[in-house]
Amino acid sequence: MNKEQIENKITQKFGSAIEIQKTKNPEPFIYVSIEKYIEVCEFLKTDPDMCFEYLFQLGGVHYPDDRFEIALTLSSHKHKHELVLKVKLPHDNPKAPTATTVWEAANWYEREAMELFGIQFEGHPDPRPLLLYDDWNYGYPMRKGWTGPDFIPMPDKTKGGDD
Amino acid sequence: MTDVTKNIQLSEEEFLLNMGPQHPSTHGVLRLVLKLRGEFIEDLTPHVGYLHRSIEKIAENRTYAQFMPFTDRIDYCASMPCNLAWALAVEKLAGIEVPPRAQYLRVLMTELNRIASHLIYLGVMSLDLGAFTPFLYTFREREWILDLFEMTCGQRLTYNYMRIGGVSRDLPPEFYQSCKNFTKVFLKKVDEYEALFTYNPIFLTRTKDIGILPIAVGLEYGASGPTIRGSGHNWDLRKVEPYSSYEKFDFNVPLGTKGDVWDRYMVRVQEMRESCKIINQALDGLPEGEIKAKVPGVFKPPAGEVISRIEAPRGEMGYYLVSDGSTKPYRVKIRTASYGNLQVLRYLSRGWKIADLVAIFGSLDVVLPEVDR
Amino acid sequence: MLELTGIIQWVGGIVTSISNSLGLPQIIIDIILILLIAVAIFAFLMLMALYLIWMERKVSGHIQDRLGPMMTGWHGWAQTIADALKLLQKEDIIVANADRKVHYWAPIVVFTACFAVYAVIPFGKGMLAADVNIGILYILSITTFTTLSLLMAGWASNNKYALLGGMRSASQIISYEVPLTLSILGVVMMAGTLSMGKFVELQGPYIWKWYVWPQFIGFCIYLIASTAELNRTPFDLPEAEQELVAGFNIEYSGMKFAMFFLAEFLNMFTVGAVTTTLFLGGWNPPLPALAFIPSWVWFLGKSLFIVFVIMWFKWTYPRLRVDHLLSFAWKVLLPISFINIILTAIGITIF
Amino acid sequence: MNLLVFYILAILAAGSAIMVVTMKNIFHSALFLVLTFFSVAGIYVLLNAEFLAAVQVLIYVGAITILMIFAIMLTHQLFSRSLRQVNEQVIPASLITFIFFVLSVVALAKTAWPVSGGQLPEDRIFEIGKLLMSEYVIPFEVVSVVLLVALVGAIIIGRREKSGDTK
Repeated sequence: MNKEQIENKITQKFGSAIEIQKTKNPEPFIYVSIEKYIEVCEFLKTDPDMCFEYLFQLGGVHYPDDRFEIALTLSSHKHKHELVLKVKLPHDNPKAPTATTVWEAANWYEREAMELFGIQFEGHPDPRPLLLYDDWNYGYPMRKGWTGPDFIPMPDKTKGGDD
Repeated sequence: MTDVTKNIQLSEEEFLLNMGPQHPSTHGVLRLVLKLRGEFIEDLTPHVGYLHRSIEKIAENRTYAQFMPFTDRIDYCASMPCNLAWALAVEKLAGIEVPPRAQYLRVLMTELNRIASHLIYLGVMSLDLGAFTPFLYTFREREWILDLFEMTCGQRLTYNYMRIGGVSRDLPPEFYQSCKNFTKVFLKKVDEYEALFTYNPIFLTRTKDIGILPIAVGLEYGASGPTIRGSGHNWDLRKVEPYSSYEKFDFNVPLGTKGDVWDRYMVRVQEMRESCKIINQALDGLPEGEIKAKVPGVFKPPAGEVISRIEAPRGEMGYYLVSDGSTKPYRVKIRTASYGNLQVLRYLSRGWKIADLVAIFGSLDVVLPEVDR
Repeated sequence: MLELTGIIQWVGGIVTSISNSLGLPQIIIDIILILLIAVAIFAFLMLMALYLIWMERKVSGHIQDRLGPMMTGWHGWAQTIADALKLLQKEDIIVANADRKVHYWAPIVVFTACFAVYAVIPFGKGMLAADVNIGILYILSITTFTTLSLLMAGWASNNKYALLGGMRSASQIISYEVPLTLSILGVVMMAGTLSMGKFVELQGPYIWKWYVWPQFIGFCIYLIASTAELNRTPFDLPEAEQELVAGFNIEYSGMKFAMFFLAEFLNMFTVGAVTTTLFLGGWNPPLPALAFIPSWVWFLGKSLFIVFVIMWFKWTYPRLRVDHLLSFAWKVLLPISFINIILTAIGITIF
Repeated sequence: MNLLVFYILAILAAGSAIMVVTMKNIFHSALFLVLTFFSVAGIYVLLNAEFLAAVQVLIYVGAITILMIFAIMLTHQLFSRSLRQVNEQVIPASLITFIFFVLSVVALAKTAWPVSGGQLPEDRIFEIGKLLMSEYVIPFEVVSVVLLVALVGAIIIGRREKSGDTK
């Protein structure tokens, strides 16, 4: 299946929830509305024509004017095609349902987006920080315009802790 | 980190063992909290991030060309593929055509680096299984590859060899003969490693039927590269969506059958042979011509978003690159192979012993800076 | 004459005559003589341990296509001496929650045990400190203290890795004790004695009369089982670096660590010495014509050869897994050693 | 000299036996038990029973105590917990012990210990082996059957616990 066919099929199925972006981008992608996000993911994974069983990556993007999006790159090893799926998140409180129910691989990617961008993934099975250390409370470093303190003291491990 | 250990419920016979962050077999700084019953692993929680250097954030403050040396640091065992993936992403964004000679040189270097990386895997794997000697043997051969790299780009570990639109330098005149000798000698050395390992009864009992990864589970967790090919899943980006003129090379994709530790080992050993084949072809068929396309000094690619994917030694790696049309990338998301491969560890190691965990973890060939970035 | 027997008698004679002239009672003379022998053996063993460490480094170096220590002295001969001096100066760290007394005693126990074994080892013609009639049984019983000390070290360190290492070593050594003892039984049956001196006498300077030929199965089992008892690769699970970091000795530093380390090498030499005595004719030359080479040279040569073989194992093989290790002892070695005993018994009754 | 050694060994054996019962840490108790066994083995040596001494060390130190320590290490409740070695019934216990002590002293004093004359045989192990295989062959065999039964029983008990765990 080539890209047009995939796009047609999804548009037929989900209609207004899908917005196909074909601008000057070399890489065309599909916007999906947040309400239908998980539904579309499940369809993409299970439909025999789609079969996107492999989540290549999932990452947050912070666009100007404080718009958050998450971008998923999916690939189907069966049909050898790939797709970029994007979700626009609510402005004031970036929040999305978790995709871990569809792909286990989303687990760490979502944890990473959670701590670095402050995007909340609802229903995530293990919402601990992944890369930053546990006492980190200097905001979400990957957001644009984040200015961290010049000097961040090492967490004091001598107090308490059993490891 | 204390909350992690406190939330785990333990029964009478179970206890927690903290493996890492400083532990000989966690290959860098990975912390595994093991819930053990005797020596059996009931559950395992990996903690990563000890090497987090926020390369993605750094990328937003560097120009496209300036970011190239940082990609070296993503995976220090195999820097060339990281370089290559970045170059490919930017070239795709800007629509730059890379001259054929540069493409061949890129293939040559990535394949040499693939061998070097697999040699580290082999040595470290043997070390994990308690055999010290093969480690030094593999590093002896790796040394030769590093010499070749030094000859070409002056660096031994972080090469910074690729450029946007090509490569930084052409091959020195003595490279051809030295590399030819290497491939000839190296094939014999691979046989030597195999004699030490492949059918060694102790090695077989330690690796056969240990840590079996079903294809479906591997895909679900995002495993790639030799890890998933060991299970018999025929997926190699060099074949599926060839980049940098890989379609012109004749090579096989070795596959395992069962997906155990031994299969993953075997796939890598075979891949070294295949890489030798590719290197020979690249050396013999090296086209004449430019090694770098014309790229303006102040490089401003058009705004847009691209994905680049390559088959790095550890599996699929790639960049998700968002450009706003300025000289600096707007957002770079780095997808590395170890990230997916490490997620499988929890599934693979449950129910096995600590000794098996070491073997399984070794067989995934995870490089931690790649996970933490 | 290069035999040391004369020297030993000469020294003994001098001590006795001096003591007699001083009018010391017999008991004091005995004690002085025993102390002299003990000090001599101790000095020899310390040198031996140091040089075995050097030998291990050289052997591993050459197996691994490198040189090993080269800088300190000719081919690095003084390397371990330098290391020992360094270790002596090191701070002795005892972890806060360790069981201090047990932590302190564990290296002493292991060192004493491996030293005590040498009371019954015949180093050469007339060079046997105590020819007790239960020699080999004595060795077997004394070596059990090694297990005890490993358990003590593992427990006292208050470290989970050390504990796992201690437990592994205990289960491993107990399991391999059985085939080890049974493999010796074949030799004991043929010789009809337990005395180390008698074993050597019975084999004599004829290579075809050595017990290694009729007891070849026993010899192999003994070598495998004792490698396991030594906790060396492929059986080095108690200190498996990649799993348990260093196992039972993880919390030891300085001289206490050095004592474990030296004890390991001394035990290795013990295995070589016992194998030589039981299976390779002890200090006897292979042919009577070769008797011009002193007996202790033969003994050392054979023992060091066995030590070399054990080192060779270490630098070639990967490590076994715990359950494979134990099932190998109980399911493979044990039945074979029983078969060996039965065959030996049949052989003895026929011939 | 023998007497001196005997006293040292006897004090060691008795002292460490007291430590076994009074130590608060069960691991230390086990270690003192080793010392007791070892001193007893020393006394055997003094009595010219080297074989018995070696076997004592081999079995009691090498196998039994090690197994006990192993069990202590494996069991979380015993591991690193100090035990109370004295309870409320000190007086009755010491009374009973004292009575038993007096009785055994009396019994020891009243028994005539027959001393068989003559030298010890040169090869004592050989003689022990002969006796075990001829005069004492039935008890010897019975003991091995008992051990076998105990072994099988231990395996059965161990197995049952394991299957109970998994359900």
